[in-house]
Amino acid sequence: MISHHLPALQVVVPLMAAPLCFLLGRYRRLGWILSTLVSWLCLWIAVRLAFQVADGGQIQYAFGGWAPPWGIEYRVDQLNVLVLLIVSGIASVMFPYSWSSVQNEVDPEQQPLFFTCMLLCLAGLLGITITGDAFNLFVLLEISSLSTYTLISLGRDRRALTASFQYLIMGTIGATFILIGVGILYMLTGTLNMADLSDRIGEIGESRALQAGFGFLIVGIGLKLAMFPLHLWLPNAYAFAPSIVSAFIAATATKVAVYVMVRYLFTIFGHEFSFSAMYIHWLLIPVGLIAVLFTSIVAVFQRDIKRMLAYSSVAQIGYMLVGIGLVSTTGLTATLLHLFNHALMKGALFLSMGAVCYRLGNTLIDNMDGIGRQMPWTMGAFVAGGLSLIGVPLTVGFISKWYLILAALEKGWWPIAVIVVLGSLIAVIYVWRVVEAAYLHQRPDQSVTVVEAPASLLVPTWILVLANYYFGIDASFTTGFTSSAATTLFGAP
Amino acid sequence: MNAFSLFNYWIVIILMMAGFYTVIASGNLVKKIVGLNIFQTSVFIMYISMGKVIGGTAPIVTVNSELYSNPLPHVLILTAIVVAVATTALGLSLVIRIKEAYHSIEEDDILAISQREDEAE
Amino acid sequence: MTGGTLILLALALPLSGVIGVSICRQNPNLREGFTLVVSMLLLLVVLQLLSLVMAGARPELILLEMLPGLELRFEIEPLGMLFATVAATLWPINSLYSIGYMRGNEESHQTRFYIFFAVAIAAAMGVAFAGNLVTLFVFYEVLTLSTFPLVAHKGNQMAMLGGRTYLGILLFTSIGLLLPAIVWTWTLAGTNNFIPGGILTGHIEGGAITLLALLFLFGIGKAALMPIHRWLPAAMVAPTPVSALLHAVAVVKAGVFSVVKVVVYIFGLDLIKQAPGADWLIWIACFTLIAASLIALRQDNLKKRLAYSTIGQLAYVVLGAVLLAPLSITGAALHIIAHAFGKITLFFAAGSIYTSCKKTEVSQLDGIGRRMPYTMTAFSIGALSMIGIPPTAGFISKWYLLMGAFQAQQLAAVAVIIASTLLNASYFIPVIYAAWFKRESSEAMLTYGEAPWPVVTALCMTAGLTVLLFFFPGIPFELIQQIST
Amino acid sequence: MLAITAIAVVRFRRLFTVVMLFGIYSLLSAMIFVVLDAVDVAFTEAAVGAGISTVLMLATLVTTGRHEKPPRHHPLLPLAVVTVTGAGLIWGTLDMPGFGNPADPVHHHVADRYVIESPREIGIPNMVTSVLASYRGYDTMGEVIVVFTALMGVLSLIGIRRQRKQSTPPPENSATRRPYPVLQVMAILLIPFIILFALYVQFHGDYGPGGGFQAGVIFAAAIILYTLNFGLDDAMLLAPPKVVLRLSALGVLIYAGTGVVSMLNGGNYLDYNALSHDPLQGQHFGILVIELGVGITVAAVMIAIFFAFAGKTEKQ
Repeated sequence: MISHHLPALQVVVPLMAAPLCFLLGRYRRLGWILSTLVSWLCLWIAVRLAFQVADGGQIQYAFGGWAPPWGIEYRVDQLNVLVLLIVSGIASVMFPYSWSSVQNEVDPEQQPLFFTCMLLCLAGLLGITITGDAFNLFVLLEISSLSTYTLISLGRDRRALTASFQYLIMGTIGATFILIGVGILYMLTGTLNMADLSDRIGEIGESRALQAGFGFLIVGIGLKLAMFPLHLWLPNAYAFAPSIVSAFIAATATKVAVYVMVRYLFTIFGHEFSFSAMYIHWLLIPVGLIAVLFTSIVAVFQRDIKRMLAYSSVAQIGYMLVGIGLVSTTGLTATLLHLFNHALMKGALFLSMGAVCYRLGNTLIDNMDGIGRQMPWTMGAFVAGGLSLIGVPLTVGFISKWYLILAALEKGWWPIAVIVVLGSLIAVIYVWRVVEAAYLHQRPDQSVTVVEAPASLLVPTWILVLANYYFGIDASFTTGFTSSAATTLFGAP
Repeated sequence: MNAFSLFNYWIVIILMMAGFYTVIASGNLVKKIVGLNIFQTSVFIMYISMGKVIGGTAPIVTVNSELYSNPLPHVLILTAIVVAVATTALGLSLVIRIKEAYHSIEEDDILAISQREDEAE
Repeated sequence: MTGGTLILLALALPLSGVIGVSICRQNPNLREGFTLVVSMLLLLVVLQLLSLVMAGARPELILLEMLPGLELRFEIEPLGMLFATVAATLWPINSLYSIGYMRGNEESHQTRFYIFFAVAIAAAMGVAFAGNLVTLFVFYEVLTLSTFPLVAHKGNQMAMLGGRTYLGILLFTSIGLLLPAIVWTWTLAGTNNFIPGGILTGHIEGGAITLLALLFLFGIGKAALMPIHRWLPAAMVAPTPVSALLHAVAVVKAGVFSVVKVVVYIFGLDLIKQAPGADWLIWIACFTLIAASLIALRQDNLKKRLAYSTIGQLAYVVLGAVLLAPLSITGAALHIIAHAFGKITLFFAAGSIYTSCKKTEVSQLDGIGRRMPYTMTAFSIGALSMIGIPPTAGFISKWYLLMGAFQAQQLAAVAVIIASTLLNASYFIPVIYAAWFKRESSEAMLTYGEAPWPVVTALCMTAGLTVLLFFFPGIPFELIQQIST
Repeated sequence: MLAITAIAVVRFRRLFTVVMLFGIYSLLSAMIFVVLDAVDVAFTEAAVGAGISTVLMLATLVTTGRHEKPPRHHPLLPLAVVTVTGAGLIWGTLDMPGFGNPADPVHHHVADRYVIESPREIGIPNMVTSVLASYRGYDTMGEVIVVFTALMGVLSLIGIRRQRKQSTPPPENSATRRPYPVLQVMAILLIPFIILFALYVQFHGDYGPGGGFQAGVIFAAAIILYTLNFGLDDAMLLAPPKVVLRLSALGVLIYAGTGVVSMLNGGNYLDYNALSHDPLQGQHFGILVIELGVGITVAAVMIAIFFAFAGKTEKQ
């Protein structure tokens, strides 16, 4: 009986845990334990769903027993079960990590709220991923966004407040754009269910209103996923949020937004409309490439490593956009792979920075001289994650770069391959700066001695690092999943 | 007929753009929020307009009516209004905190202070 | 034991060395004993494999599949076997030498040194046995990364700058040029396995061949073709055993080995011949050859001179490969070995001098031959081999290179080989002359003698090997015959 | 009319005026909603846009100052962005289906079933309520969560000021504490009616316009009115923040719990048919319960948010 309800439980469990966690109030540790357990439960559900999908294809779940398109339905297929796995997997690693980190960075009074918001954010992200209803997506998007704004504002630096406010304004504009887009679609088709929308849009054919709706949706989602040049909110938000929050949203939130983009382009509008009629790839590819080059270079000049990683994230999103823009199964596979892989590497990198922040109080590169000796495990994790970011073989980064270059060459668009490679090389530079500071500079004499971060931080970090290598060495699972998802997206009308 | 039928949407668009303009052009944080609200409210009007059926009545079943307006947009907008007020509340509380931290709610001032802090790092 | 198990063993043994060394970090004797034992075991394993390959077997092993069709795959062919044998032979000797050198100079972080050394050897084995381009690339990168801590071992400003150049150039070329070349090959041929006769025939033509060849040639930065040779002199900041490892055992050899392998097993000789501007590849090698020798002439620092000499000698190998004649390929392969033994002897000697009297410049070596007779004898043998004078291994390889150049009817290449031989002579002979026949300058009244015994033993062994190879070139020869047929 | 107000908002620099104008704007749009047959929406917009939002904005203004500085940079770029967006939209409208035409696709397909079948399937006349609470009940749950999330945010940002000890004398100049006897009496007279009205709206939502959300807001309005007249401390005695906060979480749990119960009874999540043997009765019951959850959460959250803002205001 449970297995039938899994799609609903995937979201409802964290959603219900949130108020419970809030009610626990003063018993902060209990709240943390609750949220950790919930995140594990979510992972378990996601894994179960993945097996179900692998066995029997799509799963549908109608809320309230009302058949779609009248009711809201959840629809799990190969594409979004992958994203579910990412989000819940990352969460199940990050939640255990959060306790120590949060003790250090967030006021005790606000900690119950913190965990509640983390749960809400998790629920929202899972919901966005799993839902099969365009408007429901908007509602869940707002849940995750509002909780994210809150989480970011909990950063200790006062600039966290302005970062959060900026994100709030940009994010709400984005959400409103999406709302307008969904409205136009609804006006034209009379339905909100994604599958149903897709059928009916096919029937309408081209119309200006549809094109306007398309435009609004793309811009709206673009704001959410920090598509260059709509990324301005992101670096500060990631830099000033509490470490665990940076790690969590960097690894999940933008991924979910990319997923939504893919969902709209391929499932709802259909690739024929998106690419043959709207030529969206002529937007995505240049934007992606500029993002790769420009933000990578900006990243090189950052002094705060968290902000550096944030810029790097924008660049990585550029890769994903390029992958979509290549309009081929291989390109889409590369995007989806990178979706998964980037979550792993950025998660590991941000977590290791969280551990640095735990000991040093900040993540400025100037303060990190020589800490490689004092925090060998932490910095080892950073180096390992950095290698993955660069795309050294045996890491996940290599796999996604490989596919992306392959897709570009398949099309014969070798300049894209060149820029992708160039991006990797710039990544070498910015990762190298940290390595050099941490290992090759001497620790200044007057500075405080730091010791290795506690195991509660290190273990989750290393789990992610090892995942980077596991999925880099044996990529058959991820590639199998993503390529068949990509084929389905292209194959199904 | 056609020109009139679209007139409603056009007004909505003008409102939307007024709100949108306020959001991005205004330097005052409170005013940005006000703009955001106007922007969203105008989107609500758009939704409700599309739900209207000429000659229909409010979607509550009564004996003497056959034609009802479309209830679905109403539901969506009810939800959206709530979302909007939630966002507003959060945004305003951020404004209050920013005021406490920076003693200003003008974007330019805050930017200047932040920049100085960035450089001081 | 089957070939596959042996391959696995050859990879795992050095890595077990890593574990052993880190466990025994408290006890230096145990630690270094462990390294020696492991290196001897590896030599045994490799010799076992050698006998298999000589008998015509081609052991292979598929470790795992990263992506569909993209696997970590090992397959031993004669060329790789040759490279592996050289590396495995030199590791024990080098370990012995390191013990003397590291202790003699009281270097810090010795455990780290042995650990990364073992990793580098494992990576070299991986490169040698790689059955496809991706595997080659993986181990190539591991080699780069694992040698970085060795290069920057001293940790001072100089070492860091050198290390940065080293890592920067090697990573940039491999990711920026080699990787795209590999992916390109993959898209063209649908495979990236090394297959005799090449895999690209029929998939590519015209200028694209030249472009791809150039990508490979420069992408394999470890081959140190000009203008991407800068890392090699920069890496001279490393302790001498590391330089020996870089130059003779693993790194540069991995580079030229990869070049030969790509030419033979990816392109196939016939394909490159069709490429427009194939001659240009030869010119690049020739230019590097002459230019490096000229620069070497002007270096006073002994190790720097050796470094530029290496760049020149590597260009011989590349030249042999791109001459595209069966004889020249034989020459190239032979030169990999000959240069390995000769150059390691030279570096050992340089390190020996540094250990006993801290001299690093050529101009300080007047009359040193009488103080350190063994060292300088070995040095002289190594230098003769570099020049190509019998009875040393260098003679044989240069002989085949020359014949290959004739076979390919590249008279210009013939001229270049001869000219560079003269240049080699002109930068080595003065050193030998000074060491044996000049008088010691009077102000240096320090008394010093030979270096510690492990150092001397090691360099005598390599010098001996250099000479032996001249008289008994049978085994490498047979192996190489298998390539050309 | 709306357009004029909106543009005025853009032009004015006095933030107080801007906010008041925004209130008017909200009321006007509520009127438009009524004209367009969306009574439920109008109700909400009036309560929220003109009521809660405006009050919150005013409260913010008290703490932050009332004047906007003249902008220093030229508004060309934003103007361009806005023009392009607007033009895009207008271009898009050109072949939109016209306004109010019953034959448009928007009114068919999905909507048909709501209009035609809902009285039979759900058994309540207010279609908006049946769609809201049953067909798209999950959206509404999401909306409750959004409100709850906002509360989390506000709490973490500004928090609710602790209740003042009774012994400390109230500051004399506090604006909110200045007694206005007439107003106070009026308020005392009004508040019971407001609460009564809220309860009516809450439970009458099935038949007329209204429902949990509107009721919650109105209920909150009663408390807010009380606060404005009698001060925050007294109001906190009336509605202790602790209780209010717990209630807000409770409401969410009631809603989500209903879904779980229906799941346990063998239906899908939020399938009210499973709540009782008779599907219609089940629907009735389900809607009643979840509306209660909505009402409790919304009221509690609104009160709590108001307390938080008011607490800040008093400190100044």
